[in-house]
Formats: sequence, C-alpha cells, structure tokens
Amino acid sequence: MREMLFIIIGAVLINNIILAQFLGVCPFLGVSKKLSSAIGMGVAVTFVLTLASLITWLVQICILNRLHIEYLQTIAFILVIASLVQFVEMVMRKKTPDLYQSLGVYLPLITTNCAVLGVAIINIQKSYTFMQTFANSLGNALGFTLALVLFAGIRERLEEADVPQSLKGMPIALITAALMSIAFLGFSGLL
Amino acid sequence: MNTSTFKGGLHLPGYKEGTQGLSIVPASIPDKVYLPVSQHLGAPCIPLVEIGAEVKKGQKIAAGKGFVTAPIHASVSGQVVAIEKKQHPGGNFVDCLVIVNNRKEEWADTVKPNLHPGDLTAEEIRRIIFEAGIVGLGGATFPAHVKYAPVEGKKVEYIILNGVECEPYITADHRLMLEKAERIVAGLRYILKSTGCQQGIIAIEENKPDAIALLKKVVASDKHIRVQAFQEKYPQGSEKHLIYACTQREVPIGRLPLDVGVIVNNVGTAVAIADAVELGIPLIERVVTLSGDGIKKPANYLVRLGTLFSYLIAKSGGYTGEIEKIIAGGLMMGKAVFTPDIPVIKGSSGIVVLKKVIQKKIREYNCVRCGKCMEVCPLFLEPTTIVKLAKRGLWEEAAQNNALSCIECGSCAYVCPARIPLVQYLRRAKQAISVTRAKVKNVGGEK
Amino acid sequence: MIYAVLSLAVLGALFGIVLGVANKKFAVEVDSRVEAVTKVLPGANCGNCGFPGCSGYAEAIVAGTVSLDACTPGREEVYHKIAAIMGVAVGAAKERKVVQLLCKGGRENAAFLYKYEGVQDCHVAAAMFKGPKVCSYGCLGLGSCVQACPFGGIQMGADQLPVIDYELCSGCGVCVNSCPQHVLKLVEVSHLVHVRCSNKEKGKQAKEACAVACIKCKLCEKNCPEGAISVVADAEGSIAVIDYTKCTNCGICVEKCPTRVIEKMLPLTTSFVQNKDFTAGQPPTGCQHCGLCQ
Amino acid sequence: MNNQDNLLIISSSPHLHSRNSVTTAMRDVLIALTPALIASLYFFRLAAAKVILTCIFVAVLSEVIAQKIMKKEVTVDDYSAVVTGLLLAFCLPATLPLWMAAVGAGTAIIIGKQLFGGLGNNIFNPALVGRAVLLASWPVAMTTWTTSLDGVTTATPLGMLKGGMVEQLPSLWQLFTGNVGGSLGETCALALIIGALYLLYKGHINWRIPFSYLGTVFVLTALLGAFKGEGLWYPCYHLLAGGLLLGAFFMATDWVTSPLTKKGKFIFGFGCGLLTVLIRLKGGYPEGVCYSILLMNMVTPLLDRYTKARVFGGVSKHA
Amino acid sequence: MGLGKEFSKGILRENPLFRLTLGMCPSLAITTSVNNALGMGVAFTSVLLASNMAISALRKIIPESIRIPCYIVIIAAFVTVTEMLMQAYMPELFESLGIFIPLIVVNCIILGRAEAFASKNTVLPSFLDGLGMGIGYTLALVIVSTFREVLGAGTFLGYPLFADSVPSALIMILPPGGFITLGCVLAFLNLMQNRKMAKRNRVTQLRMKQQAAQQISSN
Amino acid sequence: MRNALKLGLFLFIIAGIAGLAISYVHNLTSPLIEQQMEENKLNSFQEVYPGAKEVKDESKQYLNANSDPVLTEVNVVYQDHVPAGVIYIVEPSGYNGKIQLLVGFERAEKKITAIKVLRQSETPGLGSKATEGFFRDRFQEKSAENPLEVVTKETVGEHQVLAITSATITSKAVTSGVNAARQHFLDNFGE
Repeated sequence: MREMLFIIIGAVLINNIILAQFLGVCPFLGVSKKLSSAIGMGVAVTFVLTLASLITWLVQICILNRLHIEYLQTIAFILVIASLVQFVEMVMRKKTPDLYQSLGVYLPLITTNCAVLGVAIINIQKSYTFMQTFANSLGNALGFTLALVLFAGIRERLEEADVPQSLKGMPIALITAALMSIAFLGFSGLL
Repeated sequence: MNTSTFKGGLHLPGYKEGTQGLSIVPASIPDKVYLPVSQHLGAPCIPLVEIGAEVKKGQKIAAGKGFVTAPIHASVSGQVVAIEKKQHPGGNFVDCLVIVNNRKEEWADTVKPNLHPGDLTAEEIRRIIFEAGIVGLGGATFPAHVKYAPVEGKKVEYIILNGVECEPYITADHRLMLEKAERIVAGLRYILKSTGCQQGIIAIEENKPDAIALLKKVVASDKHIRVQAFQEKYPQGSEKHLIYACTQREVPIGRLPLDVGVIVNNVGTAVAIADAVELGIPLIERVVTLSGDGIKKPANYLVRLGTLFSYLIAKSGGYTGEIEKIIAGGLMMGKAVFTPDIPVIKGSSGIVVLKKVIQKKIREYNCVRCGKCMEVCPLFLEPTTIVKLAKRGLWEEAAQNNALSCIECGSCAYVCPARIPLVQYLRRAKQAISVTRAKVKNVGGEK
Repeated sequence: MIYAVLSLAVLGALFGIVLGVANKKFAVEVDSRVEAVTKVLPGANCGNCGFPGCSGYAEAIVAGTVSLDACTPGREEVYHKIAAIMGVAVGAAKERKVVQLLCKGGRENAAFLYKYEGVQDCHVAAAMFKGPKVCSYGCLGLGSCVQACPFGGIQMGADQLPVIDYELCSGCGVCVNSCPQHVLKLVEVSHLVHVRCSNKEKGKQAKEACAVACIKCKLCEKNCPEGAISVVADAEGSIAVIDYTKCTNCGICVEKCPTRVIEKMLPLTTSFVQNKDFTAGQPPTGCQHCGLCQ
Repeated sequence: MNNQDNLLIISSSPHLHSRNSVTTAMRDVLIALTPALIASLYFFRLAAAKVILTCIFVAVLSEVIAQKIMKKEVTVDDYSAVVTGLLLAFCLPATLPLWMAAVGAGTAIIIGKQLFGGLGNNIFNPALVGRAVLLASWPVAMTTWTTSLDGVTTATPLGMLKGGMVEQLPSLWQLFTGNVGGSLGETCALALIIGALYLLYKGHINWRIPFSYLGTVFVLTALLGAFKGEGLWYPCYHLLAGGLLLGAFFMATDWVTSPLTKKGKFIFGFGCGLLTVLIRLKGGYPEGVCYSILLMNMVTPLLDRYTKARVFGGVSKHA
Repeated sequence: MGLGKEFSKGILRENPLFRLTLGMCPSLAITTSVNNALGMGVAFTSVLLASNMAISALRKIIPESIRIPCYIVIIAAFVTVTEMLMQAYMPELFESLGIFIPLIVVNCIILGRAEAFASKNTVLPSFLDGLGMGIGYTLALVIVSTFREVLGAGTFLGYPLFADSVPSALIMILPPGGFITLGCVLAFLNLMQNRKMAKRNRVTQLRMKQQAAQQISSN
Repeated sequence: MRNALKLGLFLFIIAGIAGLAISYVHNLTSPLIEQQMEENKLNSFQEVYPGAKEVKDESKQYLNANSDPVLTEVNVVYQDHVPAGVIYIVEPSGYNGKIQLLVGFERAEKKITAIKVLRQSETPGLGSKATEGFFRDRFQEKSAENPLEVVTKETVGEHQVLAITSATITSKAVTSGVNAARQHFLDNFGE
C-alpha cells in the first residue's frame, strides 16, 4: 500500500508526466485554453490512460512475453490503444450520452496522445507488477490532469494580461509551462 | 450604544468644516428660473401651460402620466417665456420651462393650509404627497407616494429616515436636522400614518453629535420613533446598507426595500411632506450646500427649484481662482457638469466646485490585484474582476459576477492604488448588460 | 515469426471489425454539410446573419430555413462556396457593403463643451451630455468602433475620427451597432456620394457646433439634376438625405455644398484585395481566423 | 474651434481619490524591508552590499530595456523593479558571484514579469522566479553559505537540521537576531517582523496569508515534532529558520500573485505551509519556501475562481 | 506547385515544429544535446519518408473508413524497424533517446502528413514532402538543442566551449530549459513575422493615404 | 456485417504484412544486438575489474530472498578457474530513482577494485557527476573490511569518501550500494 502511494505521489509530483517527462505536451498546450475543457480532457485521459495501461500490461505479459515477440511491443500497443479509444467512445455514446457530450469530444484527441503509449511502455520497462502498473498509470494520469487544470487556470488569467504581441499564444504558454516546471523542481528528491 | 454598521465601505475625509456650522440661508430669488420637465425617476412630465402663460407660485405646470411620476410646480410667480432644451444635472439635455419672475410671490389658489392634518386618512396623505410633487430628496428622486403605496402581502415594519449624509462637503441634511428637527419628526409621523407602520428610525452618523442630541430630545416622548447613531462610514447613505445597519436585514438582489419590510426616506423628504400635509405647499424649494475649494464663500442655501448654479455661485462671491470641475451632488457619486448654467432640481443636494489642481496626473496602472476594491465594496463584489471582463466586452460573464448589483458608490475607485476608473467601467458594463438583456427579451418575444 | 505475423494480423482484424461495426451502427452522424459550411464561413461570429454565430447560421443553411447570402463578411466568394456545398444554383449575390462614417467633425472642426477624462469608450462619454463635443449628433471620437471591429479595419485618425480601411471592412456592421451616436452606416459600394454629417439642428446652431456641418442651405437640393437629394425634416430636425434609387453619382451636390459635407468617394472594386502572402499556420496580427484568406 | 483649454473637465464619479497609489505602496514595502536591509549589511558587510546593489541595478535596468523594446511606457518610477531586485537579493547567499546575481535579477524581471505583460500580469512572483532559476542553474554556488560576521563556510540551520547535525545548531536566540548562515535577508527574524508589522499597519498586506502560512507550518511541525519526541523548540525553530518569515510576509503576500478572495487567501497560506513542511522534511531541499510559494502561485487563478464570496443580498452558497 | 516547393515548404514556411507546432514532446525531451537531436531527426525523417511513400503507394487500395488504423499500423511497423536498426547499429544513441523512439508512432506530424499529403499525392511528391518535413523538423530540433547544449552544458556536439571557470546554466538541460528555449525561439519567429506584417501594413497605409489624396483632388 | 468483415480482413492483411516485415528485421538485427550487449557488459566488467576475462553470473547461487534487495547480480571473476574476484550489480535509490552501478572486489586483498555507474537519472550537473571519473576514483582501492562513510568536508580516515558537492544524497546512495555489495562480499567471499 505504502509503495503504491509512493508510486502515485512520485508520478504526480516528482516525475510529472508533462513537466518533467515531456509526454503529452501537445494536448497540454492544445486543450488548456479553457478551464472547463481542461477538466473534461483530464477526466477523459485519466480514464483512458489507466485502462489502456492495464490492458497493454496484460497484452505484454500474456501474449508478447509468452510468445517471445517482445519486439512487437510498439505496434501491438498502439493498436490496442487505438481500438480501445474507439471502443470507449462507442460504448460511451451508447450508454451515457450525457457523459459523451462532455467528454467524448476529447477521446479522439487521446489516440495520438503520446502520454498513453509512453506510460504503457514505461510500465513494462520498469517491470512493474499489475498493481504497480495501476498505481503508476493512475498517478501519471492524475499528474497530467493536475498540470493541465492548473495550466488552464493560468491561461485564462493570461487572456486578460497585456502580453507582448509576439509572445501571444504558444510562446507565452511555453514560458508559463517552463515556470511551472521550475516550480515542480521543488518536489524533486521528495520521498 | 452599538453603532456598528454594514460590512465593507471606507472612511472618507469629510470636508464638512466649511459649511456644517453655517445655518441655512434663503437664497435670493433669481429673475428667471429653469424648470426641467424631468426631475424625478420615471418618464418626463408634459407641460400643462403654454408659452406666454402667467403662472403663480406653487401652480402645477407639468405633470406626467401613470403612477411613477411627480408633477412639477412653478417655483416663482411670473410668465412662462419659453420651453427650451437645456442642460440638466443628470448629464443630458432636457426641456425646461423658463419662467420670468414678476417678483409678486403670489401663491396659487391650490396652496391652502390644512386645518386638521391629524384627521387625514392614509390615502389622503398619499394623495397630498403625490400632488405636492414630492420625490426622494437624497438624490435618487424616486416619487415618494409610490413608496408608500400599499403592496399586497407586504407589511411595512420600519420607516427609516436617512440623515446619514456620508458624502464629503455636503451638509444640507445636517443643517436641516439642526434647524428643522420638529418638522422632520412631524413629516415622519405622516409617513408612518400613510403606510400604517409602527416604527420610525432616524439614522444619523456619529460625526453629527449635535443633530443626534437634538433629535433625540425631540422624539424622547414618542415610543414609535427612535434615533440611531452609526459609525462614520461611506456609503452609509445607500438604502440597502442603511437598512442592514438598522435592521440587519439584507435586501435580496433585484428586490426592493419593501421586500424586507422597510422604507427609506431622506430627512429632507420628511420636511417637504410635513410642509405639504400641514401647509399645502408643494415642493418648490430645497436646501442645497454650495461648497468646495473653488468657492469663495461656501454656504447652505434654501433655494427655489430652477435657480441656476451660476446664480448661486455669483451670490457666494464667485470662484477662488481658476476652477476645474463643477459637480452636481457630492464628490463620490455626483456628476460633473460642463457649465454652471444648470438649474437646481429636486434631487440637487449640493454643488461642489473644485479648483484647478496643478500637479502631475497619476497615470492608470495595470490592476495589481491588491484586492482593496473587494475589501471596500459594500456589496462584496469583485470590482476588478468585473472590470477586466468589461474591458474585454464579456458582458455575460460580467453579469454572472453580479455586475448589476453595483450601486456605483465609488468606494472601489476611491481606494484603487492603480487609479483604474472602476466605476466608469462598471457603469458601462451595467449599461451593456441591460442592453443585451433587452435585446434577448425582444428576440424571445418575436419568436 | 509465425506468431508475430499471426498475432498482429489477429489484432488488426479485431480492430477492423470493431471499427466496421462501429461505423455501421453509428453512421447517423451530423450532416457533414454543416461542418463544411461552417468551414467556409468567415468565423467572425459577427451576428450579421441574424444568428449568434457562424455555426448557428451553418446549421440553419443546411436546415434550409434561411437564404444563403446572409453572410455579409463572406460576400460573394463565400456565397458561391456555400451554394456549391448545398448544390444550389448561384443567383446574383447581394452587393458588397462597407461602412461609412457620417461625420466630419474632427478635433479641428468641432466645438467642444468640456474636456473629457476617463475611459476611452463612446458609450460612457455619450452618457455625459452626449459627449464632449457641442454637436450632440456627431462622432465622439473615443474609438468604440475601433475596438468593436472584428477585422481590425478601423483605426483612429489624427483628428480623432475613425478611419475605415476598405480593404479590411467586410460590411458586417458590428461597428454600426457599437456606435452610440449612430454615425456609422452600411452603404452599398456602388453608392459613392454620401452626406457626411448627422447634425439635425438648424443651420446656425449646426454651424456653431461644427465647421463642417450640414447647414440646411438646400443648395444641394436645388442643384441636383435627378432630384435625388433633399433636406428632409423629422421630429428632431432636418438634414440632407440622398435617395439612392435616383442618385447617379454625378457629384454636382458635392461641388455645391458650401461646408463640403457631401463627399464622393472613389469607387471600390468589388473583388476583395486580400494579402495572401502570409505563411500558412501563422496568421497575421489581428487575424480573426475568419478563413477569408484561404 | 479648437479651444479646449478653458473648458471644465468632466470625468466620472468619484471625484475624490485616496492618496494611495502603486508607487506609495511599493515605497512602503521598501521602507518595511529597510530593517532587514540594515541587518544584512551588518552581518554580511560589503558582500551583501555588492549583491544587493547588483540585483537592484540589474532589475531596474532590465525593466527599462524590456519596456523600451516592447515600446511601452517606462514605469521604473513605481519602484516595483526595485522591490523585486531587493527581494531577490534577500534570498541569495552573500558569496554568490555577482554575474549570477545579475542573471537572476534579469530573469526575474524579464521572464518573471515583463514577458507576461508587466506589473499586474505576472503569474509567478518575479523575485522567486529569479531565485528558482538560479538555484536550478548553479546549485553549488546557490547553496554555499557563509556564517554572518566571520564569513566561514557553513550550512544553514535548516541544512544542519536536515543533515542531522543537531549538535551544531545555533540557538533560537541566534536565529531571532540573525547571527546564522543563510541568505542575505532571511537571517534576522527580528528585522523582518518589524517590517511586516509596518506593512500590516499600513494595510498593504493582508494578515490572512501570513497567518495561515505560519500557522500551518507551526502546527504541522509541532505535531511531527511531538511524534518524534521533540519539544516546542522544534516548531519555533522551523518558524524562525530559513526564509519562512521573509516568504510569508513579503513574498506570499505579493498582491499580483496571491488570491483576491478571503477564503482563497486562507487556502493559499495553508497550501504554502503544507508544501513548505513537505519539502523541508521530506524533499530534496532543506528549504521549501521558494518552491511552495511558486507552486501556490500556480493555483491562484483556480482559487480566485472557486472561492468567490457571497454577494450582499445574494443567497449564500452551500456547496 | 512545383516539386521543389513540396520539398522546401517543410523547411521554413510550414516547418512542423516552429510553424505548425506539432511534435512538441520529443522536441522538448531529447534536445538536451545536439547529438540526440540529430539522431532523433534522422530516425524521424526515415520513418516519415518510408511511411509517406508507403501510404501514397497504397492510397488507392486503403478503404476510406479504416484509413487511420491502416496508417497507424504502417507507421508503427516502420518505427519498430527503425528502432531495431538503431539498437543494432547505434546503441548509444538508442540508449539516450530511450522511450522517444517508439513514441515516434504517435508523433502527430507523421500521421498528419499521411492524412494531409501522402493520401492525396503520388509517391514522388510524397517522398519530397516527407524529406522536406523531416529535414525541417531535424533542423528545428538542432536549433533548439544547440541553445540548450551550449548554455546548459557548455559544450557543442560534446566539445567543451568555455573555460571551466564559467559554470554553465544547468537549468537549460533540465525540463524547464526545454520549455523556455522553445518558447523563446517561437517568440523570436513571431517577432520577425510581425515585423514583416508591420512593414506590409505601412505599405497599405501609404496606399490608403494616396487614395485619400486622390479623392480630395477629384472633388 | 459483411462490410465489417471486409475491413477486418484488410487490416488483417496489412497487420500481417507489417508483422512479417518486423520479424524479418528482428531476425536480422537481434544477433547483432545481443552480441553488442554482451560486449558492453564485458567491457564494463573490465572497467571495474581490470583483466577480467572469465566472468560467470552466479546470482542464482548467491542471491536469495534473504539477501539485500539492493543487490541484483553477482558475477564471479575466475582466474585460472579459481574465483579471484566478484563484480556486483547493485541498484540503490538515489535522488531521483534508482542508480544502477557495478562494484568490483578483489578477493586476495579484500579491496574494492573500482565502481562504475551504469544507469542513473540524477540531477544533471549535480548527482549525475557520480558517473564521472573523479568520483569513481574516490572508491578505488578502498578496503572492503570496513563500511564506507560519506563526509562533506575533508576525508580523515581511509574508510571515508568525500561527497560530490551539493549532491550528498546521490553520494550517500552510491556509497550505500557499495556498502551492501561489500557486506555480501565479506559474508560470502570473505575468506
């Protein structure tokens, strides 16, 4: 239990998936203009990332390792993730149309989110157990959501700021991200 | 005694020393008066007399349609020479009846003292008040009889007389309380009677101890009326905040004081009501404080309505030097006017003239988020947030932040260290929100 | 090796089938034309079409409840594109409109009532004795239209009057609605002669308020060969008004007007001169992503 | 017709304004920092003077240059750049090479403030941005401390606490007066408290943030101390040591980067306290004030958004 | 558009990183040294080239509704091949690029090019497009990494540049450095762009003035 | 449904071809990769134990559930078929995750031959200096008899190791790893 907690805290704060590992930067910059959509994206990613990690872990252990075809990892994982996202979207649209309205629009964006594939691969690289995989991917997803929501809050405030013309948009977003990343350095060495 | 009051607000410099010791002097009557047809909150009145007509003092010369209106009476006897557009203290141009004074001071025959005012019914009193054209004399100019009209299911528990006078420079009400305490109490009694209310409160700020003592003495025997003193704080004079200070009741957003069982009136209104009920005199004069550092001899004048500011200023010895601003009303909420040739109307409580200030104007900064505007806002709004939204034209978001609740008291702009004209933006936001709301309504109606 | 081929192939097949089923089951998607039309529309959300935003208009077009040429900013180009998407034959589109300022009373010409200090916003100043100028009909010169224009097509000129950039003006009318004085007006580009004054006061007062006011001398009315211009009175006052059904752009009134408030502007080509040389992905300053350039 | 000179002015109400302005407020902050400045000059002598002057000079210079480049009005006369420079200098060690201090001050003003649009628009406290960048860039130089007065290399009290060198710890009294190793402005608790009281008296800072910040640190360290069997000296030590007082009174309370609402201010202070204790006790750094404030700066927009107060006459919201 | 333009557009005008701001993750993560950037660039370019060619060759037989999964499979296959080749022949580079090699799969540029270009064009233009985009991306990576390596490690391509007495700013090779460098480079490019626009606007204004002058003279 | 099957079949073929291609390349490259890894390992072994030629992984024999979890591999160096030294792979936790390092011991003199950091993710420029020569030299030729101790100022005794400036945690982590290996060495190969 204690170990799982450590893994989660480590993934959320110390090795934050966006601010320290640079995974999932594209949606981080793209879906952070409004707080409401950032929250939606965060929830959607949390769900998909955790689920995808667990399934890819099973694929790795039960199929790839058994058959000694570990070298097919990349292609197998991306296929699993892509079909999973499609599947979730389908189910969501059918079963919970309300939820689909608010979260569904973010689902297609997740397929090409390198965070999902990245975390899936890292789980295997670090030879985590099933529960550890769960903790790590949940932590990473929460870290993603945390960074995204904080960032969106800041960007909403930047909307009214008198940012120099050349810096508007992407550049100031990146510099804000840099400062966030500096602040997160404070967590390094924690635990 | 507990003098605690509402939350928020601020302490302002009073600048009242110049006039609070000066008793009210009747101003001399000018040769010409300009009576705007719009002196109350509501649609303008329609003139009842033709150009060239002879009118007598107190004669009704303009009246409006509907319920929320107040007629206008001639303040001098003489001849109506013109009906022309003239600048109005409200910041626009309004038709004015111009009367040339014939110096006869003849009263109209409608003006008759009431021999038995004690026998009048509530309804009769309201009728007299309406006919006398009495409006809220604190500045809001809301027709008085409308406030007293009974509303189904609403019981009036308190009548509050506003003798707070929290605006700097203005001392008209203060002097009135000192000189006409009896009339104020008499007026209050008529209001109580006309509304069937049992409790009257006269609210006064602590910086007027003489008025408090005097009024306390006057009402000592009356168990229905009490005098309550409050800490000096701006904007104590705001209706909602005075109600909270007196009764700890909050008037809900978008509702009227009556919804919490309270009616608020200015002390000047009470005097006018006493005059109307007992003497039959309609509202043709009022007390105006003329003050400010640009005025040679500040004074409290009893002024006929329609007298031009410039006339009063000339009678007070003119300006002290080059002047920069003339303000109709107080410094915090009054409107600047571009010329002294502007008539005194029912809502004019003061005229403040400011000298030209020879100093570097402090520029406007970005908002530094100090939060001082939020600390002082008596409505607990976030002025800076609303203003930022207003600057970007996001009216709907501004409305969600309760921009419409703003009473434009100016506390936020007073404290703002970045010198942002917060009130002006707020006013713009309120205006734009009402416009868009009206549009939405129209569209909805069409569909 | 065989495992590799097989397992991947199976995964692929699974994916394909899932997608296939999904495709079939959820084929009832939004009408793709809505998206297509939205893409074509300028995206300025100006509301000139009567809908809150471009997407609303697109939906209405596809639903067939409105005409296809209601988008003023888009003009013919967009109209043709929409017609193509909807498969409708192209009729003659509405003529292009641009906005004109009906006031010439700049800082040099107008008389002033007072010095204004505070927020640079016409609405605010309009509430204070109809603005700092003596003329209560004219342009206040505080630039609410400049801020309102979604295309960055209005700039404040040196004499505190807005200058309209006809290359950028799309005729959407947002500025017209933003002007508290109503001195901005949408005009068809083929109408070249305009009375650039809105003062309805009598000649003497108008002249006192502004050096370039319509003084109601009726010289234009007397000289117009077509009888197209006349001084029209209403409840507020009177002013010269052009009847464009008769006006032939001859310009005689322009020469006769003693205060030069009637002006003839240069003809604007109906084709839209847009600078198409900026790099893709990097919109120019002030770009509203209307898509006009693409 | 262009004679506007003799016309009256019309402006919007109110026609009266308090004498407070951004400039006077910043000047008061400088006055409040003077005791700490004197203390640092007394303890670190010439070294302190050099670092402080460099920081202020570079901060002002970069503000001027940045505003010139961006074609904005130059606003160094509001003293905000001076305050940033001074605060940055206060959290640097005395022995820091001057060119590094200069880089820090430049970063603070340009990246921390001007790129975001200048005073009022920055998300993060500029001085802390400068310090965090320096700490990440040149950690060795930034963590080489000398004792005050004699200038011998030493660890900070918190460093000693973290490194388990309990026997070398200076006394509480030494901490209070400032005769310990540490950053320029943070050592003398007494001077900082005097300055803070002045600001509180002037009404420029709100008591809520420092109160909840210091309170949280005190309570948490007291609890953890009790758990470890330490006495009351332990939480007191945490209060006085390191940059906590400097941070709580002068940096966390920064108008621009802290929440507007009352509730938000409490949460902000609490978060700062929690993170400070977390980093101090469990993290890789002996000191966590700088990072905890930066981290809470990020949360400020959200706090502002979700802690709106009830409006007068409005229905109280019970979430 | 000529074939030359297909090639050159990716380098500047439609540079995937600077102009289209795609493929951010690797450009932040692996740009700590120029060596890494070059390696990543080469790997990326080869995958892009191969996938672009394969997809444009197959574009007629791939069914519309499952084109995305097909593209993903094709891209993933090329990525895996590249990965294995790198591991075999450039083990050190493979080690330092780590997880970002398999992540080329989800790099939006590749899928984007496949979708936007290769699926609509023949093999040769697709090849040139891929080459241009690849080189453009590599160039961008090299620019970013040069700043970071020189400032953060004091070296260029591993060779020390400064005397030992000047310690380099570590922050540049830490995560924040990536964000800052990319932000500054983008800001600089924007500035250049704005300058150009301002110049153009001045020309327009000049034209407007001339028009106005004409108008007056014609009256 | 037929359409779905058709699509499935198409993807089946595409994925099959992809799988074929990948496994072909894998077959080509895997011997190379393996050979390279072997070489690398031997090279690093020789770095920490000069002259090591015959090295056998005897982890199974020496590591069990009771041994220190930090130890991950025990390689015995044979000289003339006699165990002459031991090379450990240990993974102590550093400032930012695990540090993988090799520690070599010589049986004859009971001393540390050398250490080498294989993999680490410490702060660049600080903890990452553990890979540099100067820090490795501080362990060379230390006696294996006594536990090593990290000091921050000057070394006084033979058993003391000077820490890397401002990276005490990393230094301590490395030293703790070395100590764990040293203990195991004393216990198992002491005499």
